[in-house]
Amino acid sequence: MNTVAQEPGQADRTAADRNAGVHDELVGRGARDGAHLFREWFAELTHAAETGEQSAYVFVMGSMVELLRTFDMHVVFPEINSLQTAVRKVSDEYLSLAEDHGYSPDVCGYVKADYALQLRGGEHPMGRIPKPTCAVLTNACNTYLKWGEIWERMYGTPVLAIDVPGSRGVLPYAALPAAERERDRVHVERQIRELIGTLEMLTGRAFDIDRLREVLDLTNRMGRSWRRLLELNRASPAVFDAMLEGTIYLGVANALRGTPEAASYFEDLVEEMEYKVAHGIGALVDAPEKHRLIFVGVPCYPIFRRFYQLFSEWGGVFVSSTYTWFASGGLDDEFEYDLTRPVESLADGVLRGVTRAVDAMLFHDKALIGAIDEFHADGVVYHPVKSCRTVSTGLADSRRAVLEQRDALCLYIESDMMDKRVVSEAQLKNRIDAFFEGLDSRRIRKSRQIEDGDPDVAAPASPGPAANGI
Amino acid sequence: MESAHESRPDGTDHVVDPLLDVALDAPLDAVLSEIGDVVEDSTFPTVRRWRERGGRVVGHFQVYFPEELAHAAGALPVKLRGGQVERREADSHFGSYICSILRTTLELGLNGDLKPDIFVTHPICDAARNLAGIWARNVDSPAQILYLPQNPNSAFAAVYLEEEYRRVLSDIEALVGHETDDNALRQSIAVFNENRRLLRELYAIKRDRPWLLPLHEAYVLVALGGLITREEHNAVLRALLPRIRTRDARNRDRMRVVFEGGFCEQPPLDLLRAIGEFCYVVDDDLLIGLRWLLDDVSVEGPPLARLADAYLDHSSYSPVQHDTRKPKERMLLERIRDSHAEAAIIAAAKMCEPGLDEQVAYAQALDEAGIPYFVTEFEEHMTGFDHLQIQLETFVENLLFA
Amino acid sequence: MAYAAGVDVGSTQTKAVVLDEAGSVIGRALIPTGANVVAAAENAFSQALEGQAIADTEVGFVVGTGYGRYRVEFGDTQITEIVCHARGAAHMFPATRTVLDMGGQDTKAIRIREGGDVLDFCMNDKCAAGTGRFLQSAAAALELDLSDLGPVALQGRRPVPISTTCTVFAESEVLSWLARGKRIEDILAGVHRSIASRSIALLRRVGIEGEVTYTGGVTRNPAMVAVLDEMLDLHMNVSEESHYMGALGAALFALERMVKARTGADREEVAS
Amino acid sequence: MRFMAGIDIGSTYTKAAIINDSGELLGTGLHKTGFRLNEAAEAALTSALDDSGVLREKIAYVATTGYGRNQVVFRDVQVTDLTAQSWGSRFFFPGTRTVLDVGGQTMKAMRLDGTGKVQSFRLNDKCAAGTGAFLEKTARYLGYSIEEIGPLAEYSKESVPISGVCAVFAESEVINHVSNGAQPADIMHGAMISLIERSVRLMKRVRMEPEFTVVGGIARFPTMIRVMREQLGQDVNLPPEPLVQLTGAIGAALLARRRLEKREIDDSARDAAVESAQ
Repeated sequence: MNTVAQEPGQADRTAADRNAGVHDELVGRGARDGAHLFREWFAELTHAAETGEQSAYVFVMGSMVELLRTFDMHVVFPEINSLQTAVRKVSDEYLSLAEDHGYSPDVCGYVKADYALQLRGGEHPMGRIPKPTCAVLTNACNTYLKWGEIWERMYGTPVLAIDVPGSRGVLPYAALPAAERERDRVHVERQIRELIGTLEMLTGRAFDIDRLREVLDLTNRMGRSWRRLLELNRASPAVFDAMLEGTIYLGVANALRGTPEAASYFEDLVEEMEYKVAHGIGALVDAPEKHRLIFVGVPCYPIFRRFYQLFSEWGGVFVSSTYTWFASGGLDDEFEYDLTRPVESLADGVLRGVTRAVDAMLFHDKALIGAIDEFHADGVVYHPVKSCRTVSTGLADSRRAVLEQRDALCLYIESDMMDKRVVSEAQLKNRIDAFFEGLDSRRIRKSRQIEDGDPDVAAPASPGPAANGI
Repeated sequence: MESAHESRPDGTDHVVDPLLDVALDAPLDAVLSEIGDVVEDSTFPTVRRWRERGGRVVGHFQVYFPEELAHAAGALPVKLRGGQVERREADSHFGSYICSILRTTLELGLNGDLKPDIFVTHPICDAARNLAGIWARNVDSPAQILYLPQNPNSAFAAVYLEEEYRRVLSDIEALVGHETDDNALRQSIAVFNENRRLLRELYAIKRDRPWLLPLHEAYVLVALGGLITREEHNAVLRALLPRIRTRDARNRDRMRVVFEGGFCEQPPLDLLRAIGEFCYVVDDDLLIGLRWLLDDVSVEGPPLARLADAYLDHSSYSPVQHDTRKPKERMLLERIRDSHAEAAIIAAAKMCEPGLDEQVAYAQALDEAGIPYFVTEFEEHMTGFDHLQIQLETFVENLLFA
Repeated sequence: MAYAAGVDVGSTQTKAVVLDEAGSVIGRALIPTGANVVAAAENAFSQALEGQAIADTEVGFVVGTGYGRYRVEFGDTQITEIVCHARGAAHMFPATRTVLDMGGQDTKAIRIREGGDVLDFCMNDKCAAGTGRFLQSAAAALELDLSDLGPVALQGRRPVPISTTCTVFAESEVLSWLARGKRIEDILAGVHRSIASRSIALLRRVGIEGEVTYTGGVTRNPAMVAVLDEMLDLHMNVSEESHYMGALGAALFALERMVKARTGADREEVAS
Repeated sequence: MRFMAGIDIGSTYTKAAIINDSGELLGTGLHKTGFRLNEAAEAALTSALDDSGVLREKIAYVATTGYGRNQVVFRDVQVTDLTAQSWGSRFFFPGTRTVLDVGGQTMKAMRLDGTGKVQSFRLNDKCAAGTGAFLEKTARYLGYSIEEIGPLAEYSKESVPISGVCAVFAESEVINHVSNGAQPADIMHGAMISLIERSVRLMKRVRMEPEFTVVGGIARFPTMIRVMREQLGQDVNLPPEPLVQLTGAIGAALLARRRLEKREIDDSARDAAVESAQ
C-alpha cells in the first residue's frame, strides 16, 4: 500500500518553488468562501424570519430543494440548524429546554434542538430561523416524520411526505429488477406531482417547468464538481480532511444545492484541490500524513475541533467519510438530471439519492470495502451516535463484515453528535490512542516484512510512542 | 381439545391437529397460565410442531404484516417480537443505543430457536429497517422488506401497497412451492375477520368487566394468535371467552387505566402482572399489529386491494404511522374516553425513538385534558419493576389519602 | 546493570513492575490509586523497588499506562493499557490471540497477533455497565469483602436474572432481590453472569480466536473465571500475575525503548 | 391519647418517627438498615419510642415507607417515598407545592396541590449519570469525604464543566481535568452544578410551582442549595438540620394518622375515596 507517510521534508521542498501569491489565494479558499456563503444563507433566513417570507423545511436525505426553489421558497435544513448549535457549543441549552418539555435523553438530539429552537421563536446562534410554511420530507429517515409531526402540532404546518421505497432487504437497490425500480420511480413521480399541486396552492403561483430545468442544471454542475472533489482525495497526501472540511463542504452542497453560487463554489473548490494535489500539499498543516482513515457515521459536533485533533495529532487523516455519501442527496452518484423530462428525472434523482443513502446503512460493509481500496485506507473509524438509529444501527455488524474481508484496523467509538453528556473525552482519547498505537505497530511490522524496510517507517517520525517500541 | 376440534357453522376453524398442546377444558386459570407459558417459551413449541409437520414459517417483525397472505399460501405467519432469551450472540452485533426487541429477535434467528423460512420487516421504523441488513449478513434465511407506505394520504398509496402485497405474496408462493388464488385469499380474509371479531369481544370484556380478565391473561390470549394458525386461535377464543364471561371474580376498587406504548417491543409478563395488581387496564395498544385492522375486510372484489385499503383506511394508530387523518394524541384521548378510563400509563420501550417521541405529545394532550397519567420506560428483559410499582402505588395512594 | 519499569495507574489500583535487562520480573507492587494519582504512581514504583539493591536512577526507562498514564511524572513515555495488556498477555501466554481485560471502569476485548500486536479491540462504550466495578458495588451492598464474592457466588445454584448493569444501581438491585427473599449466593451468581455476558458480547465483537487470556484484577475472582469459561465453553489463561498484566506490558515496552535508546533511535513522545 | 409511628426503611438507614393525635412530633429513631429489614424497622421504632417515652402498645397505627416498606410485618399500611416525602415536607413547610428528593441514586420531583395530594411526579431514569453517586465518586476521586464537598466548592473561582456522563466514567473525566491542571474545588463545583441542573430539569418536568422544599441527602450540602437557589431564582426550603433525614418517616406518621382518622370516621372511606375519584 502506498499509504506510507511521505518523508517529512517533501512538503517543504515543494513549498520552496511555489508561487506564494497563488498559494495564499487558493489554499484554504474553500473553507473561507464556504463559511462566507453559510453566513449569507443564514442572513437570508433571518431576513425571511423578519419579513415572514415563505420557507420550506427540508432534510438532507431526499431534499427536493430544486422543486422548492422553482417556487422561490426559502429552504431551511433543521438538521443543519441543530448541528450548528452543537458546533457553536450551545446545543446543551437547546437539548435541556426540549427535555424540560418531556423529551427523553435517548432520542434524536437534532429533533430536540429544533423543538427548543421553535420554542425560542427561531432564535439561533447563526441568526433567526423562519417558521415553516410547509415541511417536505421523505421516509429516508422515519424520524423526519416524527419531526414533521412537531411542526404539524405546533403550527398546523402541512407535512408533505414523499414515500420513497428502497432496497427490499437482501440486495442493494440497484440489484432489483428494472421493472420494480421503474414501478418505484413512477410512485415517487406521482407523489411529486401531488406535491407540486400542493405547493401551487400554498404559494399561490403556478409551477414553472423551465425554472425547474435551470435549477436542475445547476445541481448537475455542482454534482460533477462534488464527485471530482471526493475523487481528488485519493491522492497521497490527501488534500482535505473528509470529516472536518468534508463536513463544511457538505453543508454548502446541501444548503445551496441548485444555486449558481454553489455551482461555482465547487468549481473553485476543485481548482483549489487540484492545485494542492499538484503541489503535494496535504490536509494536515503541521504534521505529515501518517495514517489514511475512513470515517463512518456522523461527526462528534459538541467537540468538533478537538475530535478532529484527537486523530490529526497522530498524523491521521480522514481521506473519506460515509457522511459525504449518504448525506449528499445522491451527489456522489454518477447521475445527472435529464432536463428534457425534469419532473420524471427529479423523481429518478430522489429515488436514487434516497435508496443510495438507505443502502449505505443496509449494505454498509460493501460500500466501505470499495472505499478502503480506492482510497488506500489503513484504518476505519466507526462513530455510531446515540441520537441516530438510522445511521448507527448496522455499524457494529458491518464492522465485523469489513474486518473479515480487509486487513484494516477498525476503531469503534460511541458518543453523540449533539449531546456532550455522552461525550467522555478521556474515554475517547484512550481508545483513539490505542487505535493509533495499533496502526503504528502494524506499520512497523509491515515494513519489517518487506525485506528492504523503509527506515522512515520504523523511524520515530511518528508522534506515536508505540512506533518507537513495538 | 374437544372444543378445538368441533367444526363451526362458518367452517373456518376446523382444527385438525392443534399446535397448542393445552387442554382447553381444564380449569380456566390453569388453561390461561399454560397459554402464558407457551407465549413466554423462547423455544416456540407451537412453531416447532408446525415445522415437524413440514409446514413453512413466515416470520414478520412488529408492528403490522398482512398475515392473510401467508395464511392463504398455507404458511404459518409468526409474529416476531423478540423474547425472553439470554443474549449470547446478538449484543455483539449492535451498539449501546438500540432497543431490546431488535437484539432478541436476531438472537432467536442466530440460535435457531425461531428462524423463519423467510424474514419480513418493514421500513416504518429506522432500527427495524436496518435489521434487514443485519439479518441478511448473519442468518441463513432470506430477509425481506415490505414497503408499507409512509405517505398514506397520497391517492396512490393503496395502488402501490397492493403491488407490494402482490410482490411479497409471490415470494411466499415461491417458498411454499405453489400459487394461491383470490379465493384462497378471500377464505383467509374470512378467517381473520372472525379472529378480529373475537379479539374485539375479548377487548369488550376488558372494557366492561375488567375484573374477569387481568391484563396479563388478556395479553397472552392475544399473543397466542401470533404463534398458531388463526383457525386454531379462533377455536381457542371461542372456547375460552364464554368461560371468562361466566368466571367467578370480584370487582375490586381499582383505577381504570389505558396502557399506551406496547405497539412494538412487549413488556415482560411480570410487568403486566404488576400493573394488574394496582389497576384495571381497560384498553391498550399491546400487540396492536394483530388488531391493526378495525373492521371486517370485504371479501368482495380483489382481495389484495381490499387488504391494502384496510391497512390505510380502516386501521388503528401507532407512533410508526404518520397519517394526517389520525393525530395520535387525539386517538389516545378517544381510546381513553371510549374505555371510560380515568388515567393513563404512557410507556415506551427503552431506546425506541418513535415511542419516546410520541410520549411528549401524549403527555401534553393529557395535561390539557386534565387526565392523570405517568410516563415510564420498559425493556422486554427487565426483572425489577420497583420504578413502575412506586409510581403506580403513589398514583393509588393519592386517591386513598385525598 | 540497568532496569526498566512499567507503571499502570488504573481507576482503582496502581501497579508497578520492574524488569532486569534479561526481561525477568525483579520487583512489583500493587496499591490502591486513591485520590493523589501522582503519588500513587510514585509509591507503587518505589514499593516495587523496595528490598532491591537498586537506585531508581538505575531504572533506565519507565512507561506509564492506564488512565493516569500522563500523571506518571517520572515516566519517559505513555502507552495505553489496551496495548500494554495485549503485550503482557502475549509475553505470559505466547499462544494468546484474544485478551479479555476486566478493569475498574473498562472491560476490553482485544484480538492480537503473535507477539502482541493489536489486531482489533472493543470496549464498553456507553457507560461502565458490566465492568469490575459492578462487583465492588455488589460486595458493598452485601457487606462482603471483595475477595469473598467469588467463593460465595460459586455456591449459587439458581442465579437470579440481574437486568441492571449500571454499577451504581447494582446495590439497589441486589438489595431488592434480597428483599424478595433470594439467597445471597444465587444473587451473586446472577451478578457474575450478567457481567460475564457483557464481556462476552465484547469478545464476540472482536471475534474469539486461539487462546483467550484473562487479565485485570477480577481474574482473582474464581466465580467470574468459572462463569466465563462455562459461557464461552473454553478454558481461559489465568495466572497469579494476571492483574499485573498492564504494568508488565508497559515494562516490556520500556525495556525495548531502553535498548533502542542505546542505539540512539529513540525520540521524544509528542502525542497530545 | 393515641400515637402513630412512621418508619422509613431506606437502603442505608432506617428512620422512625412518633407523633400524637394533634400531629406533634414526639420522638425519632435511626438504625442501620442492613438486609434484615423487619428487624431494622423494629430497632428504629424502639429507639424512637425511647426517645419519645411512648409505650409500644400505645402505637395505634404504623405506616412504613422507603424501599423496604413491604417487608415490615407489623405495619398497618405502606406508602411510597413520594407520598411520604410530600407529607413530610408539608409538616415543616405547609406552603410546599414542589418537592425535590435527591438521594445517592434516585431523584424524585413531586408537585402537590393545596391539600398535599401529589398531582404529578417524576423519577430519574435508571442510569446514575448525574445523580448523587456521580458527585460522591467525583469527590472520592479527588480524595475528599462527602462532608468536605460543600466547604471545598466554596473555594471555587470558576466551575469546570462536568458533563453528566456515567457516574463511574466521572473518574476518568476527573483525571482528565486534573491532568489539564483544573482545581479540585472547581471540578467539585462543576459536578454540583451538573447535578443541580438535572434536579431542576426533573422539577420542570412536573411543572414546578413555589414553594420549593428539598429533602434527601442533597439537603446536607448548603453549597448545592445555594446553587439551586441561583438556578431557580427562587428561595428553597430546607428541613431543620437535625430532622433532615426524617421527613419520610414523619410523612409516613402523618399518613398513619390520616388513615386512622378515616378508618374511624367511616370504614368504607377508602371505597368512597376511590369512587369520588372516578
